[in-house]
Amino acid sequence: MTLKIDRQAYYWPALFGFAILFFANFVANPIFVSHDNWRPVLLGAAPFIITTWAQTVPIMSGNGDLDLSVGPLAGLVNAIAAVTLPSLGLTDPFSMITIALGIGVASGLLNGFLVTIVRVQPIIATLGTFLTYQGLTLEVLPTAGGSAPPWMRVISGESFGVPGIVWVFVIIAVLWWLLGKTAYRRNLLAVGGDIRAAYTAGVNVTAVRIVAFVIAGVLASVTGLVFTATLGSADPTVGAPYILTSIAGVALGGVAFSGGRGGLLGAAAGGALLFLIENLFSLAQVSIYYIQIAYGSILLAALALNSITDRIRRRKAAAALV
Amino acid sequence: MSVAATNHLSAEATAPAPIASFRALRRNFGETIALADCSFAIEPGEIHALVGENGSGKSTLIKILSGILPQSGGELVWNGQVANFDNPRAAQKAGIATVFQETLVLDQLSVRDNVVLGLDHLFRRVLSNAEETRLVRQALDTIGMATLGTETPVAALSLAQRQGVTIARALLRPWRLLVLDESTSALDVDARDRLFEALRRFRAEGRSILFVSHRMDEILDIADRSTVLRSGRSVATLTRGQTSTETLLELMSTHEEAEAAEGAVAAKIRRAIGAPVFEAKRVAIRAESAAFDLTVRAGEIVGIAGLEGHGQVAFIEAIAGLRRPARGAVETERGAVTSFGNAARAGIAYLPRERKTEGIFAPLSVLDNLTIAALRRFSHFGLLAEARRRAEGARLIKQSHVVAPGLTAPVAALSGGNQQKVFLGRQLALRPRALVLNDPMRGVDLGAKQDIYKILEQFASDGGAVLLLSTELAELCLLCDRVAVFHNHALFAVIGRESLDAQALIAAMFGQAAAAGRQL
Amino acid sequence: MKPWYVAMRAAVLLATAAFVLGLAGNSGKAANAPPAPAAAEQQTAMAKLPAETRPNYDHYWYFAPIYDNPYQNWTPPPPPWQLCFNDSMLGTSWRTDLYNELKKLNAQYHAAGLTKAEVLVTDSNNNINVQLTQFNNLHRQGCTVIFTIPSNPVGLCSGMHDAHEQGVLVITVQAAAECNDAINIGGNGYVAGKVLAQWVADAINHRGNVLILSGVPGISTTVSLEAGSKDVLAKYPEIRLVGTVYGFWNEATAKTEMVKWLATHPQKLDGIIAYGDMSVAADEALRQSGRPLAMQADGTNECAYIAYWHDKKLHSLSGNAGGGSMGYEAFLIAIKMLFGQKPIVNTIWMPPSVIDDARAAQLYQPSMTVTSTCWADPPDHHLIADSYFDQFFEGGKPVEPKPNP
Amino acid sequence: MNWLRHRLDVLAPFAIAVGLFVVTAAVIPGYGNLVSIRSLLLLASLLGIASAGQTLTIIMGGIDLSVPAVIGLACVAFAVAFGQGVSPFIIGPAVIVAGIVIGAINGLISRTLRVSSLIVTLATSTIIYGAIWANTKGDNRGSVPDFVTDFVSVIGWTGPIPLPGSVILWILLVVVFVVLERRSVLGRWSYASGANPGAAELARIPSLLLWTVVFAISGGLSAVAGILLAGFSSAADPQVGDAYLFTTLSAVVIGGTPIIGGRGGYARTIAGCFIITELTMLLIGLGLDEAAQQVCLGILIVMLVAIYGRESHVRMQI
Repeated sequence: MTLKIDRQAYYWPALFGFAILFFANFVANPIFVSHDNWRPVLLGAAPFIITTWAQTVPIMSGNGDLDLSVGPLAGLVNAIAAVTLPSLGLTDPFSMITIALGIGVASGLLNGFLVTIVRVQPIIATLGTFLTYQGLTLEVLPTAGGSAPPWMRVISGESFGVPGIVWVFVIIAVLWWLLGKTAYRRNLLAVGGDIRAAYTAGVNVTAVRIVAFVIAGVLASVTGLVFTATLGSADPTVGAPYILTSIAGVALGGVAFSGGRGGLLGAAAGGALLFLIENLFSLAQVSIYYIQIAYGSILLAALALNSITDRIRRRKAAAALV
Repeated sequence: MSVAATNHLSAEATAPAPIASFRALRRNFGETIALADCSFAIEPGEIHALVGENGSGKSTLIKILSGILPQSGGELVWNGQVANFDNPRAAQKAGIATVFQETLVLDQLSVRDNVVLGLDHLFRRVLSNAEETRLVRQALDTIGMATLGTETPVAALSLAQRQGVTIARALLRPWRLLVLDESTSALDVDARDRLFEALRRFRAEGRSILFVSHRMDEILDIADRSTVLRSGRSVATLTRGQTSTETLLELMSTHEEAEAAEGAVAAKIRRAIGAPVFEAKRVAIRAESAAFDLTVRAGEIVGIAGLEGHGQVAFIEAIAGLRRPARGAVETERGAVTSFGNAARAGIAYLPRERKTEGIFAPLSVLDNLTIAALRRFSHFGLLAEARRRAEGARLIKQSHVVAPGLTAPVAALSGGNQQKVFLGRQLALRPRALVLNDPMRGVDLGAKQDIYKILEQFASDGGAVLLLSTELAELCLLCDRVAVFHNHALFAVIGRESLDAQALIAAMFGQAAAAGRQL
Repeated sequence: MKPWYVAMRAAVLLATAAFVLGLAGNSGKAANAPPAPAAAEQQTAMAKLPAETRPNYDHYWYFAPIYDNPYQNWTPPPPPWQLCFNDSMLGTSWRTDLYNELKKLNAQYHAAGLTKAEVLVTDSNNNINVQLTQFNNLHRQGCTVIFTIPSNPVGLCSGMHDAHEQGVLVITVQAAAECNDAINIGGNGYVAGKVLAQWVADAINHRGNVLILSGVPGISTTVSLEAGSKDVLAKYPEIRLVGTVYGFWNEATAKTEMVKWLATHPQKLDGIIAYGDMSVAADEALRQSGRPLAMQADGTNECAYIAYWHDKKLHSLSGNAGGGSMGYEAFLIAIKMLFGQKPIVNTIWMPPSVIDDARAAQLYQPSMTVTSTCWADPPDHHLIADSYFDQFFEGGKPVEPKPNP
Repeated sequence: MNWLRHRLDVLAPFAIAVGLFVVTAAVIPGYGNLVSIRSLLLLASLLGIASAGQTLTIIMGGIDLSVPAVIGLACVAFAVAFGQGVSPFIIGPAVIVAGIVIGAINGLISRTLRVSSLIVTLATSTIIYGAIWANTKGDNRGSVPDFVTDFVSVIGWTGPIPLPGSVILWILLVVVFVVLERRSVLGRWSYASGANPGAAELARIPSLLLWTVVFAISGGLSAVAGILLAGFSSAADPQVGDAYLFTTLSAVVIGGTPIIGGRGGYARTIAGCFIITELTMLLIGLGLDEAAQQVCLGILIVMLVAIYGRESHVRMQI
């Protein structure tokens, strides 16, 4: 787990695509890179990226794990942060962040419990929690409203000379990097690669998978806080769209759906790609009806690319087995 | 954990009390009883062999011992106390390291990651990278694989090397009892000898080994005592003096089977050799390796031998159309073999090596598993002529000596050996002119082996051609008219029946031309 | 199976079961009204308004606040002006009509050299977060005026604030902004809800069971409509509000939900208050469930309903501003301000446009069928005489040339 | 007891379906009446027809998230074309063929790229939605022939039978599918490749063909569902299928066909369809609002699957 350039790495296609689309945005409208445009752009991209990150970890743990509840959970946290907590007079950063992350952890534990101990297929288990969270959000917040406490300008505004959201990215990246230093990353890749091998080798596969869902929950709740900061309010419908984008982002990021391969770098690129496509179309005034066509086509292209690189990898392995 | 710790363990392990003992151990899955009544003890500092046919309960016993399955009844006494291991980790903590029959490795991860896997806690790592590398080297060295790069991804490893990794994984644990479940099947002769040396050293240190194998020679070679399981019961534990192939066969098999075995060994019908069924012409397995010819005729059984990773697997896969050789072509009278599909049309049926992952459809019925490859034969416009399909199924069951509760029973309910026969029956259902078999007897119990021998003999004498890759030399000597031995990704020698024996094969496998009585 | 494990699972099942029952118990009480401002505050707000328009602002806070004109110190930039349309969901004919009207009028002023050739447009597919990004992009692309239909009244505020500060005129169409950085033009959902409910209440002689067939739960339009209707129904002790079904302004969903609802609610249904384009589905559901039709008011002016009305000789009430008309009125406000006229408040509301049987007969044209999705707008696209707006404005130059819908 | 444990996954769904009906009938006055039952049958049949393809793809080890998109496409295309005067007997088949082609493409891509069909169908469905919008510009003027509307009318009759056509169609579909699964090459191939994808190719199963055909079936049936829903709502509406993304999935899994494939069957999905429909009816009957309905549905789906749809523990896979 050392930081060396790996030419075979899964994330190169994603980064390449990212570079291209970034340039395309710049061409479509040079304002795109102007300094005062960074903040809104990054704030816009944040939910795409962070929810994709959230989705990545369970998918890396394989065995069909995925978390359909990331979007709705983000929505729920958004509602609670902007409506419930202020009504309880809890608007200081500490309690808000702890409670939000607490909800994320709880949700992760619930999903993990359902998937690993009750052993409901992940797609169904998280479909259940997804519906539940959406319902709860509507109970908490029947209509858009609420407000973000002033301190959230740290995220939505500029802080220390850069858009505050950048710090959110940095903190998550650093934590993930630190996690990579621990045994967890190896355990995660093992469980994702072949759960039977991991189990017989003595890995606590249940714990590994639950933690994966907890990480997803925490990142989703971070997204919820970002929503609150960006919108300065809460909207019960804000989370739902990010279920499918997060899955698409993971695919664009070159993370293997079979598990065992991936990381946050590719996922970030994948999530950002979705935002950039979207942004490009609105900048270029291309009729919005074609955005979705572009989404789908690019997604398919990415899948094709990944599977080709995969096949090359596999052929190398096969040759070795001669 | 480091070597110091293991020494410390072995020091106290010299107490006389048995390290592990089983008292009337029992396990059942629903109605099916996998382990009926198993009682024996493993002393400190002994190599204890566990013999028995597939389905006799060996694997179940090992799963209980290594914390994968809880027992349904009876006691497992470990180091003086009654123990119930909730999971493999608990068993390892107690000092039991197991190498399972299946080579459970992770392709994406490096050799080092694969070997140390499971030592860590959820987050906390117990070893630094440097220590890990050192210990992994050490462990690999004990089985003569010190040359293996610790950072190479396992995806690039040969099957033998992969099994080496699993063994190293077990050796790295601080163990007092090492369990080897059919773990040597993929190892080549050299690696296996190195392993056995190591086992003897461990025994000298006062540590114990529970050793499962279907190879009598291995058991007679290193086992101090042997416990025989038959249909879930421990029928006897023999000391080294008492152990002999005959007694073991006697004990583990019901009498008919034992006789059948001798029968088959005795039987050596001469078959009429007919026209070529397929010919490998100027075939080279790798671009740089030498090209060669090999012709297989109707009515003959041609063996394929070689040390693991010397190209023999690639060769039979080329015959089956699964891969293209670097140069040359495989000719049949119905044209050249270029794909798996047209190999079938040319009458070549292929039996893959891994029954579990490449063969059996567990939830499906015996009938489905037998006929799935030949369904088209029974279909009118996509609909199945069920009566004809069942008739064919019944015929195949007879032809391949399958013992099954019925055609509609799920194949998962069958013993490993019978599943293997169903798998072979599926190939026969294709009515092929040639059978290409990739180690069909691997990890199959004696009874099933005898049946498979009969099937092959029958197939050949009915005018079919058989290309049989096997890692068991005795078997090759027993069955084959000729054995093609591979060395360095090329055909090294073809040994005819007259000069066919284990020594000749081994010599050829190690590339000693003179000794092999080489003839090409 | 270990005892703790069994116990744990049992606990979980019990907990969930209890939870479900709890919800079943207290559901429906999910009252969801923004808090009413203090009486004094209401009066000062109302005081700002022209007297004759005040009824249109009844319970205004459900839908939008009333502030002083945020653009009081705003001086319009010199032409040519860049007009922009920041939409949340361009996927309906109502929105398309609105956009086309804006383009049409823009062309007129482009001919006069006053506006740029194109109207920049964005669509966020109802994703408020994306809409905010697009809004920010727009005002960085040099828009003079941004017409917007925010998918919620608060989400765009940060963007609107920046735009406002940088001298961009923000106008919300048939929607509202909670923050005082935009001019809101449209109608008051609460009043519309009241009118529809009042008609139903009268039509059933203030006695019987009434169902609300609402749109999308949790958006301010629906909330204000429901609030208006409920307040009216509450006045009549003998009227029971037997349920609220959400049809998502979508015939299929509306009919499915109605069929389910009817199957589980055998009691007689006397009146239905629908909030647009769903009453035909409701009728079919009733008919196919072998129920007598109920008195229906539907907040729409879709040609389909007018045709249905005509074919079935209904006695009904409906009303709504079509996209084209709203486009015209919004454009009118914008152009007035670009000519230096200043509104006295941020929220400019028209009286609800009501279609009764007589008006429906007028609007009906043979070309209309129960499936045509056009909007039965006044032929001249004037929901109300332009002069109505003059009482909201002061100063500035008269608009020249006049926009021609 | 043992027998029960073995049969539980088969019996439980049907038992629950019946139980739910009894409970609802007991809790809600007048739920037992004929119209309610016919409503239930109609709504269940619509869900059932939409879930048929989904069941087969899941058995085969795939999953089809493009069901709602194809439904939307079929609904819009059919209603718009008919509205413009095209004969329903031309546009109907055309739409179904389109569905089949889309499905076939899904299968082809998933198989040739060897990527999860979940993500492939996700991609294709976004493309389909985009295509619908690009063509209609959000302005869907359309209408539906009366016989289609009657086909999906709660009080519709089919000849002498007092049931709407879609219910009859559903019953036929069940028969066809059960035969297809048990007695056809395609069916057996599907189960096999779902049970052990690694072995399928080596067992001479033409996977590419299989995936193409099965997804094509799914696409075609989604298109049929789309036409029926056009009749049901008598309007052209691209969003009409949205409700069917997760309901079809839940119906299949609650019915007892595990998402991993190789087991189960359409007969079980029937139970799933009834359970889902009855659940929503019960919740509406209890007067739960939108929010509470979602919460309960979520919890109940998970609970039902937890009761009998559980995956095997790792230790059983070794």
